[in-house]
Amino acid sequence: MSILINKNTKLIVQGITGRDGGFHTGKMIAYGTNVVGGVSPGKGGQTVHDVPVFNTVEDAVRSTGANTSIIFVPAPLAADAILEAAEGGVKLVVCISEGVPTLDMIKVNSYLKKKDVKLIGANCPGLITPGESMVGILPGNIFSKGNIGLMSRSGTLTYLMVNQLTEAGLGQSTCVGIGGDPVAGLYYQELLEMFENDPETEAIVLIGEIGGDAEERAAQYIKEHVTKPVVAFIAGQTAPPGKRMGHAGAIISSGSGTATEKIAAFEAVGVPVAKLPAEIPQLLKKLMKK
Amino acid sequence: MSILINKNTKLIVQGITGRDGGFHTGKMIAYGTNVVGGVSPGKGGQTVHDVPVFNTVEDAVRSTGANTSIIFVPAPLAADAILEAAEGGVKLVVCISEGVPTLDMIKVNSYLKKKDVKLIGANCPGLITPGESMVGILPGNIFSKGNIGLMSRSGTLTYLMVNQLTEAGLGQSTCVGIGGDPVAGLYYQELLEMFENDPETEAIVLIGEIGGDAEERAAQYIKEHVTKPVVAFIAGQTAPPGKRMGHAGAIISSGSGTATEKIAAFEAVGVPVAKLPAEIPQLLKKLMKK
Amino acid sequence: MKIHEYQARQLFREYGIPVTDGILCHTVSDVEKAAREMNRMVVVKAQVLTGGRGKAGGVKLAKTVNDAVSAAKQILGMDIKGYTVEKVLVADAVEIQKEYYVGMTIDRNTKSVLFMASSEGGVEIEEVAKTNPEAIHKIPIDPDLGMSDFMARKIAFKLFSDINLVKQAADIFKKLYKICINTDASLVEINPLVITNENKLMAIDGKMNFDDNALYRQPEIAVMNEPDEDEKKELKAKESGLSYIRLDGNIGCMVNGAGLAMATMDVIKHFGGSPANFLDIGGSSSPKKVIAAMNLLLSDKNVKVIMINIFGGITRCDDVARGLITALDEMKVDIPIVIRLSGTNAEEGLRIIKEKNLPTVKSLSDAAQYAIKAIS
Amino acid sequence: MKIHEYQARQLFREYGIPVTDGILCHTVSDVEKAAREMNRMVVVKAQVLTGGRGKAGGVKLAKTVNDAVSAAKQILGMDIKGYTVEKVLVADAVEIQKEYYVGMTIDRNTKSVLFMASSEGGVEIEEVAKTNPEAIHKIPIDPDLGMSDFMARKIAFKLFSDINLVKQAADIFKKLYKICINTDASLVEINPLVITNENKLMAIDGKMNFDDNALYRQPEIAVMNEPDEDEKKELKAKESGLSYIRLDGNIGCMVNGAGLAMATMDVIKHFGGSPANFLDIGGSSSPKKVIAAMNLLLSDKNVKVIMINIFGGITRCDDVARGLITALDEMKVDIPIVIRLSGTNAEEGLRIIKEKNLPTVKSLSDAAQYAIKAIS
Repeated sequence: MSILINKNTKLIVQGITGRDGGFHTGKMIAYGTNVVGGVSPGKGGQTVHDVPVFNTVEDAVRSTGANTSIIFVPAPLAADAILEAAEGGVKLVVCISEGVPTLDMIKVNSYLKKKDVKLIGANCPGLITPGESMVGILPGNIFSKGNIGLMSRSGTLTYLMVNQLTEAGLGQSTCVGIGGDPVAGLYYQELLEMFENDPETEAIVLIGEIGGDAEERAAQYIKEHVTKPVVAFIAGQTAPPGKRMGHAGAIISSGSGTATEKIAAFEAVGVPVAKLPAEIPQLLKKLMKK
Repeated sequence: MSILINKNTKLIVQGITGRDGGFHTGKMIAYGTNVVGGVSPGKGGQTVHDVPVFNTVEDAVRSTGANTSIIFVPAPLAADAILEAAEGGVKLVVCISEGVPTLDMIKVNSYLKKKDVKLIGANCPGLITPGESMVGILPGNIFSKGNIGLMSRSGTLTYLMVNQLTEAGLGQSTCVGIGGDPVAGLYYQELLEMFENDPETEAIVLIGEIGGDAEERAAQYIKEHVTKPVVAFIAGQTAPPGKRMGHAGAIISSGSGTATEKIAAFEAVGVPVAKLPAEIPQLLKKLMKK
Repeated sequence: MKIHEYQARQLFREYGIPVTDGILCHTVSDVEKAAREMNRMVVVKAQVLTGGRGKAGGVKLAKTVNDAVSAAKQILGMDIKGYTVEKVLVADAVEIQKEYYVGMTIDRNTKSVLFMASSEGGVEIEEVAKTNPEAIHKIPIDPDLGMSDFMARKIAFKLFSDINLVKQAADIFKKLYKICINTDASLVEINPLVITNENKLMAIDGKMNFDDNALYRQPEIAVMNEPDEDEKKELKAKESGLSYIRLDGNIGCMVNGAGLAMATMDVIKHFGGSPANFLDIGGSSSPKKVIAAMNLLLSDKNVKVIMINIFGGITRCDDVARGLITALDEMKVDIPIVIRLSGTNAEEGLRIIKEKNLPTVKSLSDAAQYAIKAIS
Repeated sequence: MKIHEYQARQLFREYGIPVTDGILCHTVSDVEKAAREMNRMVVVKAQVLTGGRGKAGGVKLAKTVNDAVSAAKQILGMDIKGYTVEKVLVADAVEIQKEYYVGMTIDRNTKSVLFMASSEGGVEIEEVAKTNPEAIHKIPIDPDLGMSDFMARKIAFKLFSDINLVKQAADIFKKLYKICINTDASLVEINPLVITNENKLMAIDGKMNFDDNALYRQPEIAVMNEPDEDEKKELKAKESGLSYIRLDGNIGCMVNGAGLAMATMDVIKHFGGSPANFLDIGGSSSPKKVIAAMNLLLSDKNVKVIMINIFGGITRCDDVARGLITALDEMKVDIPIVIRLSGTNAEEGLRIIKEKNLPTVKSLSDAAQYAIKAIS
């Protein structure tokens, strides 16, 4: 097993005729993801990488039975694309687009809740269940099948971590990039619950960063609900207050959201926090031996 | 048992310091309804009929543990009052106010669904579980405890029917005035389901009128899901098309919503329709004997 | 409340929906002037608050000014389903590739605004609904989202495949929804919406109804009301707290409650009589209201007998009876009356009325039969 | 993006929130003129994009014109937390009965706009949050309802009991929410909101931040931006697709990815070094971007060594290496560089770089230690 995506994932690509959408559709197909269709208004009837293109998500879902959508449209159109996906009948939406306004994401999340549709992102690299399905822009080659569940607010930092895990012989069940925006879809708590319930996942890596209090909430959730070993890393210990560190959500506001607070929260509930990214594999191995 | 309200109903009255709110609070208390509080912004701390008044529904619910609210505010303020009730924590809202704009009711229903709160009305006389609780402006004295469930879009016509039932020795489990507006809260289908599941209800009276296709949908629902005897009456067989017959929802539009169609729909599924109001008791007795 | 086509077009234009040009005319000479000014093929269209104008001959194409004048002569003053044509719209007659139907109404079932679109435009949509219901796409609009971009596009793709037309249509749909929400409309229709020879979408005809309950917050809509004689009477009754609708029969009815009023009419009909009106006097026992109601009934020359049907609920029958007596004492009524009371304190009420030698009956059926007999 | 108090007040006024009068001044003589014109007690307030102006002496009460002039002399040119005061607001000093705090921010957890209100106004709300968190009411606003009447009233009742004040407050809350939504604000604060001696509520100070991601649709907000020198550099970097923030250290960093860039800074710190900046060059291997990034680093005189940290994902390390080489070939760099590549095709990338005799290391820790050693 795994979480969110697997061999049964049937994916459509919204924005498939765009530069990024087309490129990553090729990469996802090459990885083995079952990409069943694409959506691009007015381009219905065309094909991209032999994948049929539809005018609307509704058409695509009806024709292909898709259950998941990935979004590669410009940020001003992203919220509408997510809504279309949710209304169109998919159950999981992954939004890669960067720069979506926060109020758009608030509206979107309210609608998704009503429709019982899950969202990853926006501003995220997507997710992967190694060997089964990749829905995102991740470098598939660095992942390996195994029992570590991973969730992260960042992209390349995650790849670095995964690369280390793979090199250390620690394969992954599912790796999820939850994105760097302040208001996003699924977050630590929901994913922790899924990993806890996933028989294939034996240990969990949580990669956080400055801004907000999601890590503190995750720590509390772990204390109350998670029995599997968890290790964490928090980026941004040297970030100055009041500045957005690249990600829209990575900002220390009014003295809260600091790395120090987050690290303390994890340590208080017995979750070891790596001081250097390189320490993650050995911390995991130590915990999993117990 | 009964549906929606019973001895455990703890009622607050929104608009209790108004003329109608005050008057009917007295009537409800006299009937035996457990009226625990009232709401009137700026009048918090006062009392009406010895019932404490609060500034907000939140305050009232926190102080009294109320689970139901009845609304007597002017129509332009009614939607906001319903939203406040739902947000404030009650589980059933009964809106008496007449003349609430339809688009307000659409917004309200969407919010209530999200909050899982039930609404009766607007523009309705409320409901009663004889001998236990009356939440509305109904003349309590004409009702008697028994096993007939009744639902109706009208007020005085309902009283006439109930009077006949009581005189014929047919007491009622619960009687619900669902209101005369085109977009209302709970409707035939939901109530049929509740009466079907209520052990105390043995037969059901459904009083409909022209406008919309709720009666046709109810007929379909009865066919598929209701095992208890149902008898119906439809008002407005002589109503001209295109005219609103008093109730905002009682209008034959573009030739649909006629009494003839509704009667046909019921008869097609074996639900007898009374030609005159006076026939209802004998129809019921005939069916209940079977 | 309903408005005329020319008023709906005005609203469409305000919201940026493309409509053909048109000039409202009240006289034949107005029409001549308008046709001359427009200087091209026009359509002369009766402005009445009812459907089926085309079938009734109320819409005529005019190639020349003379044609327009003779069309105006035929249409002005014409009777369409009981409405006299007092004004016509002289509108640009554009060349049309294809006609569509687009509309919005309130869906009681999904509790939302229902968007309707069909490729079968230009004909009465009720006809399409009967003969080819699948040709009408019906989409409930989520009130929290409104007409989102994707939804407007999705509906547009159901009618068009050319992306240029899809974009025009989606834009129109979003504006139509906006009108609907901003004006508290209960019905909006563009029928037909057409593709012109220049591949532009255009509204050729428009229809709008509004939620009477929301008129208090729509002053700009409320002033558009142009009630006919019967409607003026209904509005006047409303000011006295009465809900009144005139019908063609001869038994005047006075009832408390709308459902009971309808049922009363039905019972009269059941026994072979014919109600002269729907009249709901509401829950009060005020003599003032009864007097207003009696005056309303007596002002209708068709009314030959008055049947009063009251159910005493919270308002007790004895109170109602006293109100009735007070009212009847103050006015001269020279046609028969029959009174029926039931419910709370009915017996006392009946006693009070009997004291005044007014005929009372106990059941609704009896009352109807009494009234019918009184005039036969 | 942040705006000044005087700009926030302007927005408040546009939306009908009562604010005290004020005149923006750039010079002492401006202040003299303004104080004379206002002809009553005023407050001279430094306009800088940081909090704690009061504590720093940037806000002074002036009873006379002379007082105002001497306040202006002290405040203009003052340094507050690294910001030089270039303008002051001369504002009406109203008499105050009591101060409140009202604000809105984005709540990541409930995914909604969070309304905050407190009777502990006039002081820094962060302080209240620490010492008396219960004194701050926090209410998430349902995005589908917005700030409904009942919610505005309910919050107002948490601060006030007098219905007159409740009504004023509810009206202000509704307007504040409207500003927040209409302008894509990420933070709005009125601190303090006061009751004047005339029992009127009034905003005395205002603070607003906006969502940078939404500025594209907020042209009227975007033009209000008044970036300082560092922010100008950040904005310029953004135009080249770089995310850059200047810091105080001496090790210039160039990294692909925001999280990795932060982690790189952290590792440098861990080994005792000090990063000169945050710099995320994104996912591309374009030499142009690398050149822009190098120029950015070299323009900072504090930078003594450059540490490049790239993780090859979809973009392969050999491509990135070629981009780097092309870029470095075109420019003269006279400070040490250390390059660290890993991920897809890392070995080939390292080979290419080594050919050019540039120092490479394999691990992030090694890179940090190398850079620190190079400048010690």
